[in-house]
Amino acid sequence: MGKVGIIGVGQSAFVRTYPGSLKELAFEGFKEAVQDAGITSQEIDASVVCSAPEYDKQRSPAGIVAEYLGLNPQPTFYVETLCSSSSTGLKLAYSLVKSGLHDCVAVVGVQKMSEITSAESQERMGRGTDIQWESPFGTMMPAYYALFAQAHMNKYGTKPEDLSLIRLKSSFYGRLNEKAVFRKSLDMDQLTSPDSRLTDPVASPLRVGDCCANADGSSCVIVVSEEKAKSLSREPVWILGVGAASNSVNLTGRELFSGLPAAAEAARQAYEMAGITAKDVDIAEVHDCFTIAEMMAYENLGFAEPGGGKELIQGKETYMDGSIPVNIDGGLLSKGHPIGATGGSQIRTIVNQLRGEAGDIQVKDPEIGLVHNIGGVGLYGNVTILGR
Amino acid sequence: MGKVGIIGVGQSAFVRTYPGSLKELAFEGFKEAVQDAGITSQEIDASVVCSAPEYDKQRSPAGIVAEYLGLNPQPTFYVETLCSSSSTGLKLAYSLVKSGLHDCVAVVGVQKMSEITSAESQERMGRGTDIQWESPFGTMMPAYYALFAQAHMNKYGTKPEDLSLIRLKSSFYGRLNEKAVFRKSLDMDQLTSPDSRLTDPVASPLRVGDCCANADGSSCVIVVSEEKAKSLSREPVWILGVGAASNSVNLTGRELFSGLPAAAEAARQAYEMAGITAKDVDIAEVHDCFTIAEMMAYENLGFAEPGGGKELIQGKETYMDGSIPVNIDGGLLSKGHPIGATGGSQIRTIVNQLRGEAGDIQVKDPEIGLVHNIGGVGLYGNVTILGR
Amino acid sequence: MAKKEIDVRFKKFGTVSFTSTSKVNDFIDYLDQGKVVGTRCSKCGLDFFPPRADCFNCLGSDLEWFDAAADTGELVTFSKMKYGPVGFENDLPYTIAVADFGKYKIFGRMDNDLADEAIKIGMKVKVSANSLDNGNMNYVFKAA
Amino acid sequence: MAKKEIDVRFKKFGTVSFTSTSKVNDFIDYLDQGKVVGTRCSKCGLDFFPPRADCFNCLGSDLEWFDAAADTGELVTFSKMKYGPVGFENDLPYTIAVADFGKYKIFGRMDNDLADEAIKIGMKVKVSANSLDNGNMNYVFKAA
Ligand SMILES: [Zn+2]
Ligand SMILES: [Zn+2]
Repeated sequence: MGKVGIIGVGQSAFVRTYPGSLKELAFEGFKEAVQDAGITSQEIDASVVCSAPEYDKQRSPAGIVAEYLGLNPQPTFYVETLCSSSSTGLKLAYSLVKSGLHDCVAVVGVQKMSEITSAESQERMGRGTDIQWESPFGTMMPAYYALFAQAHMNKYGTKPEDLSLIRLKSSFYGRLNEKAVFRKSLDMDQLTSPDSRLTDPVASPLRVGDCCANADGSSCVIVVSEEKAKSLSREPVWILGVGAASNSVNLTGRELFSGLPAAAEAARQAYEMAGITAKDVDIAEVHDCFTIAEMMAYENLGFAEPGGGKELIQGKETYMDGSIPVNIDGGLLSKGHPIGATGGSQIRTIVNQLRGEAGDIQVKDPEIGLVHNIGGVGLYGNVTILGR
Repeated sequence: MGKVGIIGVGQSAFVRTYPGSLKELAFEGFKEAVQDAGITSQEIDASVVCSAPEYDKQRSPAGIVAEYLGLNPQPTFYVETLCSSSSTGLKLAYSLVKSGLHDCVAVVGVQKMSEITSAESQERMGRGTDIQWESPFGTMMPAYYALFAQAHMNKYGTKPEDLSLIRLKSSFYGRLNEKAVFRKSLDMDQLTSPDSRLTDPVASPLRVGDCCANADGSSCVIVVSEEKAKSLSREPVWILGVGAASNSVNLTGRELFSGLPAAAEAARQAYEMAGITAKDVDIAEVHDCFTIAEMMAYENLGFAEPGGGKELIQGKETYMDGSIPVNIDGGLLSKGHPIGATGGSQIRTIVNQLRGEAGDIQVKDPEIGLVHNIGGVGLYGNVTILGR
Repeated sequence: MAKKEIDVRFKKFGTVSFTSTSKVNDFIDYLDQGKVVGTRCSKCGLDFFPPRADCFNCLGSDLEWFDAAADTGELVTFSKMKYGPVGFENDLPYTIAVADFGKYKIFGRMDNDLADEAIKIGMKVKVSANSLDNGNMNYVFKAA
Repeated sequence: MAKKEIDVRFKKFGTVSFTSTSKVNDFIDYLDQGKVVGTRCSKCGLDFFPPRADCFNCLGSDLEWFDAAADTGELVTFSKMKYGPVGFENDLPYTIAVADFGKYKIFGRMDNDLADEAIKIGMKVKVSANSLDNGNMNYVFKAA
C-alpha cells in the first residue's frame, strides 16, 4: 500500500461571532484548502465533516456542508469526538485512502458556537460529561481541567506562575497570527498580579488567563493517496503516524489525575507507526484549551518527564528557538477554540511549517511535526505525526 | 490486503420507550453481538458509535457508550448520517480494518428517541432539512417522501394500493419478528378501507399505513480482518462491497423525484466492488421508512426497472419465496426505526440469513445479501454487499 | 471585545425561522419589495436558487441577484400536509411543492387560494412573495 | 399501544438532573434512606461506583448493591468553582472533588460546611447522602 499525504490546508479567521451561516463559514476554510492544493473540488471523492452538534441548529451538518461546497454526489458523513473531531476526521480520511476506498478526501472542520444563545451554550456546557452521574453536580470544562491542575501542582510542585508562562508564550505568538481571535501581547504582570482581570478565579487553581475562548471558525485538510498526489504533480506532507485512544468519561474510572493516559497512549501508537521517538519531533501543536493542558501535553508526549513540564517552559524550550517549539501559532489560548475546526487548524500550522511556508514563525528545516488534539478532559486522545 | 468480515451481530428489542438510559440500551445490542462472535470485549480494538444526536441529552455519546461497554482505552468516535449512521459506521469499520489500523472494530448503533419529549421531538423534526431554506415552510420527513410518492405515481401510474402491498408484506413478516415493535398482521382491507385508521392521510399521497414508527433500540456489528478471524477460529460473513453517495439536501438541487440517485450510485459502487450485478443478490434488506421508499429501492437497486417496482410487489417477488426476498424480517415498517440502530439491525438480518441461522424466515442457501440504508430523503445513500 | 451588531434579518423568513444570520440576508429586503431573488455567479453564469453567497463551481464570491418572480416554471411535485412541526399548527393543512424554472428549481408552498383539484404536476406556476400572519414573509407558487 | 408508566425516579438526582430513566433507579431510593450505593458483580466481584446495571467484564447483569457510606476514602483532587452552568447559580461557589475508596472512586461535591483551608488532597473522607434546597438529593464528602 502506498503512502497517504496532505496536499492542501486552510482555515477561516477564528472570530467571536461569524456574520454568516454554518455552511458559509465552512466554505472559507474549504476554499483556502482547495486553492492551496491547486485542485478543483471535482477531484475530491469523499468528505468528512467534523464538528460538535450541540452548537448547531442545523441537523446533520455533513449534508448541508457538502451541498454548499459542491461535494455531491460524493459520499459524506459527520464525525465527532468533541474538541478533537477534526483529528478523528483526519484518521478516518487516512484509513479511507489507505484502504483503497477513496483517493482524495476533504476533512472539513467547522463550528459556529455563536449559533446558539449564551444561555443555551451554558446549558449545554452543563451537560458536557456523564449526564447521569457528573453533570447533576454542576460541572464545567474549566473545573475538570482544574481538577487535573490541582493534582499536578500537588504531586509535582507546579505553580500557577508556571501555567502563566504558557499563556505568556501563547500571547507572544498569537500577536503574529492574523487568524487568531486574541492578538494582544500579554506580560507576566498582567498574568500574575492580583489586580489583573486575568487572575480572577474561574475554578481553582485555574484563572481567567489560563482559559481559551470560544470562537467561530472552520478548517479544511485535503488528504490524498501517493498515486493521486503524483497524478496531480503535488508533493504532499506525509501522514506518518496516527494514534487514538479513549478514557472513561466518569472520573471515577481514571487512575491518574496529573496527566491524560489517552494522550500518552495515542502518542505511543503514533510514534510506533511513524518509527520515531519524541526526540525526533521538530515542531508540535498541542491542545492547550487550558494552560495545564499544554503542561500535561509536554509530559504525555515525552517532551518532558512527568512533572518536568514546568522546567521546559521555564527554560523557554517550547519557544520558536527552543529545543521543541510548541504552539508557536498562538495555540488555542490565542487562536480561540472553535471545537470542530481546531484540529484542522493545528494540522494546517504543522503542514505549513514542514513546507517552509510558515512566515514569521517558520522554524529552521523541520522534518517531523506532531499534532496533539484532545476531546473532553482526556476522554479522546489523538496524536498525528506528519513528515516531509 | 486480506478480506474483511463480520463475526458477530446483535440487536436489542426495538420498543416504543426503553426503560433505561442510552448506555444501558447500547449494552443490549453489544452483548448479543459479542456473545454471537464468541469473543470477549478485550478483543475489540476500536469502536464506532452511530446515532443521530438531536435525540440525546447526553453530549458526545461515543465516550459514554464506550465506557459502559468496557471499551477503554481503545479509540472510539461518533458518526452520523441520519438514518443510515450505522451503515456509514460499517463502511468506516471496513476501512479501519482494511487499512491495517485495527483488526477488530465494534460498530454500535443506538437511539433512544424517547429520551426527549414528543414536543421536543416534533421541534427537531421541523429542523430535519436545510434550516435556512426549507424548514421555514414547515416540512417533515413523511412529506418529503410524499413528494417522491406523488412524482412516482404521476410518472409510472403507481397506485396507493401498490404501496399498501408493501406494508402488507411487512406486517406479514413483522408478526414473526420477536424484536419488532409492530407485530400485528394486517390485511388489505385494513390498509385500504376509507374507514380504517391506517388510511388517514399524513401527507398526500402517503397515509398512516405507509409510515414506520419511531422506536428505541440498539444494534452492534463486530468487524474483523481475515487474519483476526483465523486467529479466533471464526468463519466470518465477508464484506464484499461498500458503496456510499450523497445528494443535495435542498430539493432544488435534485434532478429526479421518482427515485434516489444516491442509492443508485451507492449500489453501482457496491456491485462493482463485489464484482456482481443485481441478479446475483439472493436476499436484501432495504430502507422502508415509508412504503414508497421500498418501492424506489427495488428500482434504484436494479431489482426492477424504473417504474417496475409495482409489478415486483404485485407478483410477490419480494416475499420469502419470490425471486428476490426483501425485508422479510418485517423491515422498518414493522420493526420500528431507531435511527442510529437501524442499519446494524439490517446487517444482522442479512448475516443471519447468510449463516443459515434465520429461523422461520430462512431462505434457501443464500450466498449474496444486500443492505440498502438511506439517510434523509436520499441525502445519504449506502449499499453494502455481504457474502459467505 | 466590543459586542458587534449582528444582522438577524433572516429571522423574518418563514412561519418559523431557524436561521438568523447569513451572507445572503439581503434576500429578505428583496422579499419585502416583492422580489424572490436567486444569485448568479458573475464568473460562471450559474444560477442558484436558493441564493448562495459563494459559487461552488469557481469558488468565487462575486454573485449578482436575479428576480425569479418574473419567470414561469412547471410544478414537479407536491404534497398536502395534514401534520406539521411545532409552530406550524395554525398553517395546517398546507401544500409544499417543487417547481422547475429551467436554470433553477424552487422549493416552497402552494398559494392557499388554490383549490386542491387545481394543483397538478406539470401545471405552469409563478413564484410570489407572500406575507404571513405573524409578520414574517415567505414565497408561494401561483398558477401562471 | 397503551402508554406505559415510565420510572422517572432519577429526576431527583442533583441540583439539575438530566436523566430520568435508568436501570439503576433504585439508587435514588437508597439515597433517600441515607445510603450511597454502588453495585458489585456477583460473578466477577468487581465493585462499580457509580453503580452499573451491567458488568462490562463478564457482560452479566446480576449485580448487588453495596453501601459506600460505610467506607473511608482519600481525597484525590478538588476544584472550587466560581462559575457554574445554568440552574446551578444558587449553589455557587461550590467545590467538586474525587475521592479514592480503594476498590472504587467517587466523584461528588465537598460538604458546604467544610472551610476551604480544611480541604486538602490526601485528607480522609466519607461520602454522605445530602438533601438539596429544591427537594432533590445528591451526595457530598465530609472529613472522616
Ligand atoms: Zn462561479
Ligand atoms: Zn462481572
